[in-house]
Amino acid sequence: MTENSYIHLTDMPLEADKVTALVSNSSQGGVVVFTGNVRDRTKGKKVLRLEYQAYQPMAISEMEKIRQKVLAQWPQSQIAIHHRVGTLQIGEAAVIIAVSTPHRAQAFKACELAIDTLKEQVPIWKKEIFEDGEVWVAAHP
Amino acid sequence: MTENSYIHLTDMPLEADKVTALVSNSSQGGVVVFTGNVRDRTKGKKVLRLEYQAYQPMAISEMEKIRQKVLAQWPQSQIAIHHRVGTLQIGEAAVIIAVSTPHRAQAFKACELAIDTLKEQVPIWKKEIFEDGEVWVAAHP
Amino acid sequence: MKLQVLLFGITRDIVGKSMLELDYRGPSDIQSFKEMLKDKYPEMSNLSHFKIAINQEFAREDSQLQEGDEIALIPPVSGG
Amino acid sequence: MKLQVLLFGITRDIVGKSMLELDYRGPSDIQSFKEMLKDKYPEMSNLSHFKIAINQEFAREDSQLQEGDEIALIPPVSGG
Repeated sequence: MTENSYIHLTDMPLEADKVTALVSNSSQGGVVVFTGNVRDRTKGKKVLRLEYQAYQPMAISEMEKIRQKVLAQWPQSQIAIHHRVGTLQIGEAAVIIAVSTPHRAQAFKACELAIDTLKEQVPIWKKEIFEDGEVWVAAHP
Repeated sequence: MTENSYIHLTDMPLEADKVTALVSNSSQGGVVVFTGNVRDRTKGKKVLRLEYQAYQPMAISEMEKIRQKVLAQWPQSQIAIHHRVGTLQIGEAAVIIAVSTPHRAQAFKACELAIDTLKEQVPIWKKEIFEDGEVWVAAHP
Repeated sequence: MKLQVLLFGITRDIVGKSMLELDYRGPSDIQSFKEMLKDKYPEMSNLSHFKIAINQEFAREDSQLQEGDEIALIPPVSGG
Repeated sequence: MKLQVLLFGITRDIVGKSMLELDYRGPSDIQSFKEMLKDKYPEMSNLSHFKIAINQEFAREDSQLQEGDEIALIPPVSGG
């Protein structure tokens, strides 16, 4: 699976405008963009920063599968998924998903399906760094 | 009803980054942004440009009501609604709504509720300009 | 009563100006006021619908017009 | 069979390196392979779960390991 501009895994800051532009054209009326940002606390505990690790080729392949699933279910849609890896500071975007469709209700549905599926299936892991330790999120029950 | 930065009616181009930043902070994990763009055709007919007219004070008041409705239903959410008026070229954004919530499913629901309500209740009107005439959208059955 | 009626969208085009000054002598309920407008401007009957706003709020079924109110005609909205 | 197993997230920390080279002599089904890993690295039993990817695809119940496959351990993902 080769990476294309619609599917992008990068250690550089994500740019919402760029992701949005990939799916915007003059025949799509509505664009829905989801941005997942790094939060400053988990269960009340202060997070200093996060580290994202990916199984890169498989992560790209799984993100492309999500894209193809959306395109199959909504044939007139366009979708782009950009995900960050490496060290992220609080407030930075970890993922941006942009979906455009002729009718807006579909764009909301498709964008939500995409992020829900990404969080379940794409081999990317985040480690939260606290003042007194670090934890791989979701690793333990 | 006075205008604030969360609710904005302007004849200048909208900026998605600016609207998104209004609701982004380090304790909100997810931001959903809806952008409604001017389409190049209506029922197969080529649109040259659009003209948006608003009953300004009431439009702002109705947008603020939508904001308050979302804040009441999702007390931890943040929402900004920016709408354009005047002459818009094809592909330009007519409306941008950004919603952040601690949990992403709520942001999708709240953003969709906001744009659906805006399209039903906010006193703004658009006229489509064709090569051979112009039409106030939705005016006639 | 003397009323100033703000016009927008297609109603502005139908009337040909953005504000209508009326010396309205009919009943002060919304339905009667709308009927008067449709009589005076028959094209308004062709609209999908139109609503009345009083002081920047949508009028309700039982709203009454009063002199000095800010009245506006609200044809079908199409923002977004 | 000789297997190279890619490690990510917590499994990389448990094993202490990013790739494990194994001369695996057990049955080639996924379940047996996972049991061997849990025996060798007891901390893996404490995870919510972990999956196996073969050649960059999630292994299915009936998948079989073959020499030369690209194997990876996939602990609970947490992207987004």
